[in-house]
Amino acid sequence: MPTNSLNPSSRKILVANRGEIAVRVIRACQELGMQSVAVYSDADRNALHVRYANEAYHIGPAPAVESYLRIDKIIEVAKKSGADAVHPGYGFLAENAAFARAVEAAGLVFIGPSAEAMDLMGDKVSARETAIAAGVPVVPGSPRGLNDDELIAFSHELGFPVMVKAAAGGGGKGMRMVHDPAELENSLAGARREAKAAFGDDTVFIEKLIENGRHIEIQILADQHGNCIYLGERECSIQRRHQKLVEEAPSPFVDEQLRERMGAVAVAAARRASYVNAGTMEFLVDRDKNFYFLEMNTRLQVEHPVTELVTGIDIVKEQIRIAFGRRLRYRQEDIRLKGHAIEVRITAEDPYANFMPSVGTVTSIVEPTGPGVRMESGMYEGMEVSLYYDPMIAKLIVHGDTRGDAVVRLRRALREYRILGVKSNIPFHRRLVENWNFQAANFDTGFLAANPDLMDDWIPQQKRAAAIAATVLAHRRRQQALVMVGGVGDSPSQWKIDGRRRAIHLW
Amino acid sequence: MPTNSLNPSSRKILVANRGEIAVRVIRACQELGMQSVAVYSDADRNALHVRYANEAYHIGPAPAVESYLRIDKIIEVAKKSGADAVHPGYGFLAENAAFARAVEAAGLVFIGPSAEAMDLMGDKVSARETAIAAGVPVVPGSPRGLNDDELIAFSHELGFPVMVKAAAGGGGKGMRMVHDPAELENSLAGARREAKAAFGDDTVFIEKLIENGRHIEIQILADQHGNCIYLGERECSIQRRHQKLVEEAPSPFVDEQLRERMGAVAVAAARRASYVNAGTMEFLVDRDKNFYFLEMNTRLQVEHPVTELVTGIDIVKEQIRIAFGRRLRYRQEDIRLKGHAIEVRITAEDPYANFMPSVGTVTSIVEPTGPGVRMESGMYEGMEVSLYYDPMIAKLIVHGDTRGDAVVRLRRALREYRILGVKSNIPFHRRLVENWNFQAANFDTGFLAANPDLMDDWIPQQKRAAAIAATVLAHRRRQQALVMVGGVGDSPSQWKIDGRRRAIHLW
Amino acid sequence: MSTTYSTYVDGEELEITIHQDGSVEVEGERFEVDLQHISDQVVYSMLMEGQSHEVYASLEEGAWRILLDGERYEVTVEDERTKRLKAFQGPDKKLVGDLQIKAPMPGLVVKIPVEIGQSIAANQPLVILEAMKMENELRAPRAGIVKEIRCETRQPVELHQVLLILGEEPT
Amino acid sequence: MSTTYSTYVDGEELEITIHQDGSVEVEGERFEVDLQHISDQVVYSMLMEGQSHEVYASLEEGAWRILLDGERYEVTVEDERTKRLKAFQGPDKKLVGDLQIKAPMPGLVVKIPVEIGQSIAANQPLVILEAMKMENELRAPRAGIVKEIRCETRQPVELHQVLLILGEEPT
Repeated sequence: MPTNSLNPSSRKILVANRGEIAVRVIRACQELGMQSVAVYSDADRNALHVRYANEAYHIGPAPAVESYLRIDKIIEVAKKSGADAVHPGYGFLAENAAFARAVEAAGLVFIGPSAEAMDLMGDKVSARETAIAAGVPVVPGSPRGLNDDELIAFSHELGFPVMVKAAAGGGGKGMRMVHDPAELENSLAGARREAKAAFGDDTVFIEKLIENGRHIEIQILADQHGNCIYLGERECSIQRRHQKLVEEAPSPFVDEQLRERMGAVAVAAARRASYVNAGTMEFLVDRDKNFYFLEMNTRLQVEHPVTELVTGIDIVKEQIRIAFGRRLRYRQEDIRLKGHAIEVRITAEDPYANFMPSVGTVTSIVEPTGPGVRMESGMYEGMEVSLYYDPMIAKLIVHGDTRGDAVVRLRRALREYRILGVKSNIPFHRRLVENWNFQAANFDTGFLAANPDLMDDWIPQQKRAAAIAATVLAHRRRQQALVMVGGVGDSPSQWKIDGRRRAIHLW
Repeated sequence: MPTNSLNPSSRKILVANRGEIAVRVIRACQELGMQSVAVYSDADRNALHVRYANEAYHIGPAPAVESYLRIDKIIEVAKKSGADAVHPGYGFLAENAAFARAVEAAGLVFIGPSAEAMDLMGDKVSARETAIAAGVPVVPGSPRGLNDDELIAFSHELGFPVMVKAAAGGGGKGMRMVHDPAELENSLAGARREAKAAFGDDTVFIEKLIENGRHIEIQILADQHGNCIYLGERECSIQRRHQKLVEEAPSPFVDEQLRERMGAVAVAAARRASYVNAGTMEFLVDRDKNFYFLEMNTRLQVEHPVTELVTGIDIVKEQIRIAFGRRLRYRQEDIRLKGHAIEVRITAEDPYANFMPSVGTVTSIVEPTGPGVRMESGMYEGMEVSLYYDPMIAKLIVHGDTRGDAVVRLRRALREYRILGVKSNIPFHRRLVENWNFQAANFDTGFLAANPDLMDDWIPQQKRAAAIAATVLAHRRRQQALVMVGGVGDSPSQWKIDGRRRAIHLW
Repeated sequence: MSTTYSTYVDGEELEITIHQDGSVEVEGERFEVDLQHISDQVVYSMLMEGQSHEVYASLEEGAWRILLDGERYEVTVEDERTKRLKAFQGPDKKLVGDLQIKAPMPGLVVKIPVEIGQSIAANQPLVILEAMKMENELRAPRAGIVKEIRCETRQPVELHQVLLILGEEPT
Repeated sequence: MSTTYSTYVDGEELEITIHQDGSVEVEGERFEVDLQHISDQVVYSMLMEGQSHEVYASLEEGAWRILLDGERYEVTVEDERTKRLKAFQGPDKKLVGDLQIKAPMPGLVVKIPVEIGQSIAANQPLVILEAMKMENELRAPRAGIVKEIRCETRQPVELHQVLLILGEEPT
């Protein structure tokens, strides 16, 4: 059995990120007895990651290009604070090989794969080539380095519908599904624009669109001693505009045999790339359980907690151990899945208004707790949700003995969850868990597009109760105003004062 | 594999309790798709259990004897609301056979053992007799019905030290450890007084005191179809004045062989008592791993979550299923322990002042979250902590892959936990997890008594940082006051106004 | 003395009377309502004939924002005086005449796929606004004709800034 | 202009100077201190030369209650004027003369195991108070003699109510 030392080590880790994932990594450092160093932009001076870390240093203005993407400043802070290693989280510099090289050049440990493996597997086109060489089936797609005209010609040859995809990055940015050949030119332009803004690289390529596929991915862990294992799969088919919204483990669609086949293929591809640390191979699986490699994420993923809950393995702690040269604590035969876990991403988007981003000050948060509920969040009362960063503000993860147990627990937890001050997508998730097809795990990546009316679908109407509550409150204010101004009637000025005192915005 | 129906059932459950355990049971009802009914005293109109339940009804003034102990009122509400069943939680009426009888007489299901089994196993003296008949070793003790003089004579015969124990109830109330024969009379009087106040029954008895024993208990589940299983053990040796403060599962002292022996004995005793539903057999285990039956708790226990975390079984849901006649979802061979769980009880007591109860308004709560952390709490901002009820206000439970993982996670979680407005024992727990003997699981029930200086033991002194923070704040107030009164100096009246505006009590 | 209000919730009008004893009458049905404040100015526990609801409430620009059991409602409450005043002022504005298309959030205009004078169908995209790294389409709330364009591509815009005026199609 | 304070924390006195530029000097050592408010009146984030501390603070009866990284401190801050005033008023009261034993919480007196005139050792139980279903012993803060008993068995008592006067032992 693995053991843990309680003695604080002298090791210090800089976390080159913000929000929930920075908090997640800092917690792992604390649990390993290591020191943590946070970095922050002007927008994040009061953020949780700054408060939870042992040390914190300012790295620039709010825009990420001037702070969280500034390799030079982050390296400077790492040296100044005496850090031994850097954890990049996800997003920002997590898949930037130049950053990994700069970290190593500064004599520090990069908690992730080598820059070479990142180059190879982080670029979607060369990752496809590596996968093909390792005998992994891939979706037919365009070769490297085509311009728009060539991509259009290639698409006509391949046949529509096709997917336009950014070579760099992830998170659904720079992706476009194209059914109508006439739309292709615009889609290429849009995808390039988004990719440039998000990853600083506007390279895109074309893939055959596999319709009604399920998005299923394999988590792998590899150490520096040649050990590589897979931690089962996650299903992330519930997507909106190619962004994952809900993830679960295990996939209700995957049986033990398919799991073993996909796991073996993922491990083979990772070995071929000499991959070390945590990584994820994403696949599209069709109705007949044929699977196609899509891309590899050479970093920790947003949805890693569902795998942690079903395997009992703390992936972030393993990442840190591996980076410091430790051997994996687990062999493949130690990995046994127990129960079922589901994660929902909480974003500052208004599901009643076509998921428009919402900005504002978070005035109050009530998080669900109790059995089988895990929260990962960077939120705090007083937090400003701005347009500078990703709208994902928290993750709610539930664990149950079966998928059914997990779904009802999720429903219960969503009922308890309140965020005031900004609009969130909690109402969307509440409706999703009531949907029969979701409950029956009868979905694919086209599910949300095929169910645009989900927000209207279900609602236990309490209009009358809401009307009564408002009327009683209005009545009380009126009575109060009557008393305060001596029974003369409701004075507008008094109302204003009263109103100002109560000025807490619900959304 | 067990499955879960998502369809809301028409079943309705009245929860005859308050605080964290009422919230826990209501959550289980929600996850089973059942309706829940809360009851509340004058002190609890705004409590979480009232807000989380589907329905809520007032049952009387704050003192428990006039509300939560009023069998008649609770039955009246159950009938009025159309409830099908009653869950008693722990404490209050949970081990009151008259209540179980009244519930059944009203045609409702009591979620717990039969009144007969409760009579037999709830009384500590007859429980001992049942255990002896089932071949379970017990600690030598006095027979039923002795008066004080006879108990004193019996003690002299048995030899000191002895324990004085209330026949009814639990939770360490009405217990006294007596080393000096001269103290026995006073201890008997004190124990009777406490027992009378807590359980309405001043019957006490004498047991041989087993020193340096460890408190280890076996959780059992039995259905109405003759199936009875044990869910492993919990260790609860960290006690203060016979009250459990920290519980864990599995016990670091118990090996597989001892677990099987104790489990078999617990199941045998439960079968002998025709026991149905959840229950716990408490044992004292000496250094040589001899174990002695102490008593049975014929109800859900405070510390049930640690068993839930290591077995994956939701004990409250199983209780409800069993009460409605369903078969156990698990056989003995399905029970496999995974990882390690530790619970700490959070009480409104001041560890800096000999654990004096603390009263006041909870003004702010920051609960730990993240991997492996479970909160069970009835707290809310604005809650009045009063002297009417038990000082336990929340439970923090952590789960890790090993005991070491769980301990470091507990330490991390305690660092994040803040309760403002009332004093809590969080600082005590923070010191406990730093104690080497606790970390090494080198303890017995005498641990806290033998370590009275634990509160002084450890502290990463930040006096200077605290002094600087206060001085900077005082300086700012002074500057502000100078500006506000036009540079004349700090006016006392202005300070008062400012002070009032900021009046949030930290403790 | 009882007071009667006209309460509007999601387009529905309810006549609600609050009686002297605190009970509430809605369309002839009478309820015991116990609405209690918790700790601060926004959260309440409401027991309505034993049914438990959690209510967050705030009054903004004359309308009550109510979060009841986690669901949002906008409620307007009018007493008789206000109602009479309103009757005098005439009917509510509809989606007629010139319509201002305002930025629902701060962001960057990345594209304006329409021109002045162009005929627009309901739901047609008018402006593409980039915010939070995503492109968001602002669509026409009804059919019309583009009368004015008040923003430019690559221009950062504020919350509620008018981006475009959608006039009525000449009939 | 810089200001110097005498700051007392857990019985220790520190001389702390706040300089014009916001830096803080403690016993000759100078620190960059960045103390930022979060959302309400009590919680702050303090960065002291990069070290991150979470601070909750409130001023009660002239003393700062500081919760720093979850640990409690009571801090008194005096400027020069206050310090001079205090010097004029004479030394603090010590545990001499008559001592009032007050109820630290509301509760019920269940036992008074001492009598008027009785000699008491430091730490000897004086009153047993039942609160929260537990019996709590109030012990003597120093040796002395019981001068007055101001409560009775079975009597409910309020917070801070004087229960007993502990006089000095005649020397």
